[in-house]
Amino acid sequence: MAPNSPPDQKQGFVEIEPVLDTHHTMETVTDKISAIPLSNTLPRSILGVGFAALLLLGSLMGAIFFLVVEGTGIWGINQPVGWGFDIINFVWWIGIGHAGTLISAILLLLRQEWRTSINRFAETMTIFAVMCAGLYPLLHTGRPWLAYWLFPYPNVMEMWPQFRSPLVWDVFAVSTYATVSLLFWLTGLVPDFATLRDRAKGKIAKVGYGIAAMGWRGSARHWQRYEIAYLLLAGLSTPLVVSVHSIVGLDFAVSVIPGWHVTIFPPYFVAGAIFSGFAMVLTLAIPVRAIFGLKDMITLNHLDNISKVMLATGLMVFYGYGMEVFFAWYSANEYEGFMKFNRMFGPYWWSYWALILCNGIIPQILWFKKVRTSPIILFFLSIIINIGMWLERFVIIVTSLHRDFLPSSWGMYAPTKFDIAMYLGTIGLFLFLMVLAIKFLPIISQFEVRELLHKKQHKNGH
Amino acid sequence: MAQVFHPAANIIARLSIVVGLGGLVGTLVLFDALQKSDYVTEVNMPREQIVPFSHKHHAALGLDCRYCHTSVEDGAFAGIPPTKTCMNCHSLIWNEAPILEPVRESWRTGTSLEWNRVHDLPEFVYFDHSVHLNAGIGCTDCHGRVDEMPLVWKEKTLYMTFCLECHRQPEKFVRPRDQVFNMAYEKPANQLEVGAELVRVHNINTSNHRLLDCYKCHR
Amino acid sequence: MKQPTANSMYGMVAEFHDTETLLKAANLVREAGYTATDAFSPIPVHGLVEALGIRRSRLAGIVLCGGLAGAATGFALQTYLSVFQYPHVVSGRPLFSWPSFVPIIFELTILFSAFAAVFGMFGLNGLPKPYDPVFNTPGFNRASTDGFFLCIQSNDPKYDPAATRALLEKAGAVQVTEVAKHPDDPE
Amino acid sequence: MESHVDLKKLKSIALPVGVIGLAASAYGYTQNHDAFAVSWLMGWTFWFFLTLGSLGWLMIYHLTSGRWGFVLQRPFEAAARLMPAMLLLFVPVLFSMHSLYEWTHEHVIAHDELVQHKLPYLNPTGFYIRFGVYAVIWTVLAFALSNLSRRADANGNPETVRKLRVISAPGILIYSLAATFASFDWYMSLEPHWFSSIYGAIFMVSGGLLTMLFMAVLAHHLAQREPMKGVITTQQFHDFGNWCFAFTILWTYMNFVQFLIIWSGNLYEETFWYMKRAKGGWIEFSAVMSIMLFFVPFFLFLFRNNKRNSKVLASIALVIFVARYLEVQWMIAPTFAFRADVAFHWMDLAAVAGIGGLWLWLFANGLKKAPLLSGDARFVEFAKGDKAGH
Repeated sequence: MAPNSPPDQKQGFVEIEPVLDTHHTMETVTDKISAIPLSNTLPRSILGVGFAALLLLGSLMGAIFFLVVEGTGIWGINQPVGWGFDIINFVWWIGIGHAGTLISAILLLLRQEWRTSINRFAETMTIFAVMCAGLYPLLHTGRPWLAYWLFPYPNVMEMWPQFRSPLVWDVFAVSTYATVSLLFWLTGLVPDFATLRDRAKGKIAKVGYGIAAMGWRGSARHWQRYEIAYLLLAGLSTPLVVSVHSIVGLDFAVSVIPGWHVTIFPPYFVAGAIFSGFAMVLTLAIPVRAIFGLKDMITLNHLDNISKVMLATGLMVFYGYGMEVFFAWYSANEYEGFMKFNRMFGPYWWSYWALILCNGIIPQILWFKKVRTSPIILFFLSIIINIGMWLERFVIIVTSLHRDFLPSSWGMYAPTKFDIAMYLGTIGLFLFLMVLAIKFLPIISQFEVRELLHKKQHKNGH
Repeated sequence: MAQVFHPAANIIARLSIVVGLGGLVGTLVLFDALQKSDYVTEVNMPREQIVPFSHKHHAALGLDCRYCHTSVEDGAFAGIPPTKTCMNCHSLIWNEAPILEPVRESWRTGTSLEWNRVHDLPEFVYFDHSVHLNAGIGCTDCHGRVDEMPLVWKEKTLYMTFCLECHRQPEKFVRPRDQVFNMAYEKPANQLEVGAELVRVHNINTSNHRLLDCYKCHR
Repeated sequence: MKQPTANSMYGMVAEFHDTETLLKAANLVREAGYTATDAFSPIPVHGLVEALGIRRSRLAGIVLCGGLAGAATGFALQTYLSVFQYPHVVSGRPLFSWPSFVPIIFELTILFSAFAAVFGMFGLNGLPKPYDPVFNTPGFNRASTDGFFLCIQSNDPKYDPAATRALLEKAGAVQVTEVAKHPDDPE
Repeated sequence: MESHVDLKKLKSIALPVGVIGLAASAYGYTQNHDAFAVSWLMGWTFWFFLTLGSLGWLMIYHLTSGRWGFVLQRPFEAAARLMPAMLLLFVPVLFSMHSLYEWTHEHVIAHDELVQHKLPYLNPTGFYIRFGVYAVIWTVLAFALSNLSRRADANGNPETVRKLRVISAPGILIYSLAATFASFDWYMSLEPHWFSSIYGAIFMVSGGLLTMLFMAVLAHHLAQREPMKGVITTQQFHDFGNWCFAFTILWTYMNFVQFLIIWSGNLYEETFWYMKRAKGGWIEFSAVMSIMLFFVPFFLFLFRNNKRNSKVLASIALVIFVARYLEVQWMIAPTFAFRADVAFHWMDLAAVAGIGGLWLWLFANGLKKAPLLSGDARFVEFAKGDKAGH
């Protein structure tokens, strides 16, 4: 049994609902979860989302086509704002991609039971969000087919990446993160693929899941190594998550641009990433649990816990904003001071105050338990936070760049229709892949739910 | 429960990993080999020309490089001779050889001969012949024994890695200035000592790996 | 090869209802001196490997080696390339700019460790192995839902169809089957 | 009640050490006020970390309800309740402000535009007022939480646990803000020109780490006797070890990114702080510090067996605990011209031993005032169950 968690319900004050309905048996939980991928139909609402996503995917294809034909000139970036939507959305997606590994890894290490029913969901989200994120720097190179130049490989130019550049760190960090998240996700899926293989009726499904399961048969020897590997992966992923967004923060912070050169950037970026990642988990999980009737597995307890993490990380982000303001003055650096003033009262004043509203003020309603256990309010709040976190990147990037040291090089930034098409397109790609995942994969980790159920039912048999 | 897979699937599964990994590595090795192959680099492949001009023949006659490539000592570009240079001799000798008809045609009409370029650097590279000659780099260091080539071919790839070879350690290659045009020049046995001295005499600044700076060649 | 009957048989597989009986049976089987045993369950069962007498896996050591190799690779790669292979001064930084090498050293440490963990685990487990004779067991598809199985393989020196079956039945098995191999199974 | 034999021994050593140390410090004060001020600030900081860190851990524990915290609740409370005593020991710093803080010097203010810019924040009146605010926040939190849980022992009311949470959630927020600005006031402003926005976070992590190392040592000794015997199990020690491991990494991470950002930016307004720590023997000191505070604990805490054996864990934690004084020294001493070269002043030892002796003596006394195991309703079963079981 999990030694780190309080014996819930017994005292009647700790938990709202158990994290798992203990009336289930191993068979009923497995039935319930595997019914989604093994059935031939999808609920209409999901199909609708899939169809809408497909349309947006078309807009992505169009945006990429024109980009390849015309070059990055079709985007809104120019001097002085040389980084615009491309990096804003890159950071936004990468941030969203942090909740998955975080939920899976850190909560596994902390032995939090409420992790179990949402980890698969969050990991899946991570993979797709990282894919969306990766598109931006890839396309921003202008010649995506030469992207392999970013890696150190022996070549006839004897040219190597510039290892002092944070952008090269990013290449390593993001590709490592994508690889390790994928491995973690696939490792978690193998026993579940075996379940689907054993339950599928059709020949194609049987063979397909059979190949994916790689012959998993639940052998005791295998489980032993599996558990060690899984725990070690969790232990490795935790610092990895922190490093990835820290390096994204360092992309900015190691420069000397006022508003970017801030030592608190790395940890505050990490907190922001977790904040937005959890918000995205809520945005997706709340409708899914309603549509597929998974309220006995993704319970109000889960929503409450996610909300608490969001409240905590949101406050850390707010602390970061506070430190930025304080040091803009305390540093006595006039550029820093001007940048902050310009951020608040310059042409982009609306973005700064909207950010404070979305990320700082509105999430404070999470102090109330009523809010934390109301799926509807949480759903809308999670969308507000997603918007707020997007605005944060907009503010950091655009308002820092558009008026820097030389007034002669000041300018404004606005996205073009291609920027917007591309952004909507990545949302489409993300949703489309999520729909595919819901259709073909067990969206809740079956073996872990069975394990948790077994733990809960055998509490005293330990 | 019925088996989903035949026992042979185990071998197939393992084989597919080996084949997949092997295929990946094989593809990378293949691409690398291809890029370094003569087929891509055109090294050792004589280039067809409108007139089959033989450097070997003309050099054997005792013509100096600079007779045709006049600007090599003080210009970035070595220079391709105008038709006039050919006609200096060929108005008198071989003046009816059919093989030289394009030259005479060019002379009559005033349109230039269109030679096929053999040593073609990419546009983003700035290369200056005079600098290299004055630093003591011989013609043959990059072009090979042109005096022995009937039709000219590339002796070196002219890839950046080739340039860097010398930019890293010029003392391995520099020769006395009066030996620059010596086609048959042989490096002395103590090249490194001689070279180091020549580097100093020729004022080649190698401090802080300056010859490796990007802007040396990419301006 | 000499004993065609034993060779065509994979072993004796017993099914149990829950983890407790499986654990008890595993202890019993180990105490009876069987070594070529394995258990199959839909969830990791704690204490099962000890009950079967399986040694703790050395996977953690492999992962540590992977991590050290990753760190060494990251350090060697960046140092060699920046200091020796192409020494190149960028914005006045020293060639050996160790602070800026740390992020990539870290990333490669994690990457190599993760590879070691995942591929090490699958490799030690002998996966992928889509076919396994144990799948011939009737009702084995429950092993990935709520069935618990214990298997004594026919290559165990103590294997004896009748005695083994009796032992497993005594241990509380719901069902005991002697499972045959696939005719094409080479092992 | 429970036997506290080991605490008696601790007290019998701590008190004389404390008295001698404090007397020596007092003598030092009369000899060289400047040197005394620096040494006192360092010695005080080291032990104040334990009090402040304990308060932070206490609130984290109430918010997350981890089992690791249940067994440490009372030690945390006892340490946090030393807050008024520790704040009182800060008074010598208040009397030494002229020795410590350049921004109190008239001639510096007159000629230094940057300091002039910061005067609205960096001025003695503000410093005193903020000190008062921090003192009130921390003292109220420490006593509110510990009194509440002691009262719960009497009535065993689950409602108390809820109240502890309700206090801790906003509590940790204002605690962090106070700690952040305290770190700016007391340490960052030693170099009035220098600034780093991650400083407050590093300060809190240092405190948390030092506290957990101390608690790991303490827990090993407590676990030898009733009532902790059998309650602090291998799993708990593993958890303490993991916390130490995690905080070591966190501390290194934060310090490293601060260094990396400043190193990469290469602006004199920030780099001079590190430059002072890169000459006069401080570069070697920095190297030793990073070995002792990162590499050594990292590799020792990496291995599971080192964390599951309480004796090994306690030995490692004790060494690292002592070594962490290096950070305090590194953070404060290089600022002062007369300590620009690494030199250990005898008053450093006097201050850290004097305040430490006093702290440990008070702590041991405080620990006896309440049952070592709290009656926390969340863990009633646990406190009974594991003892009977294993």
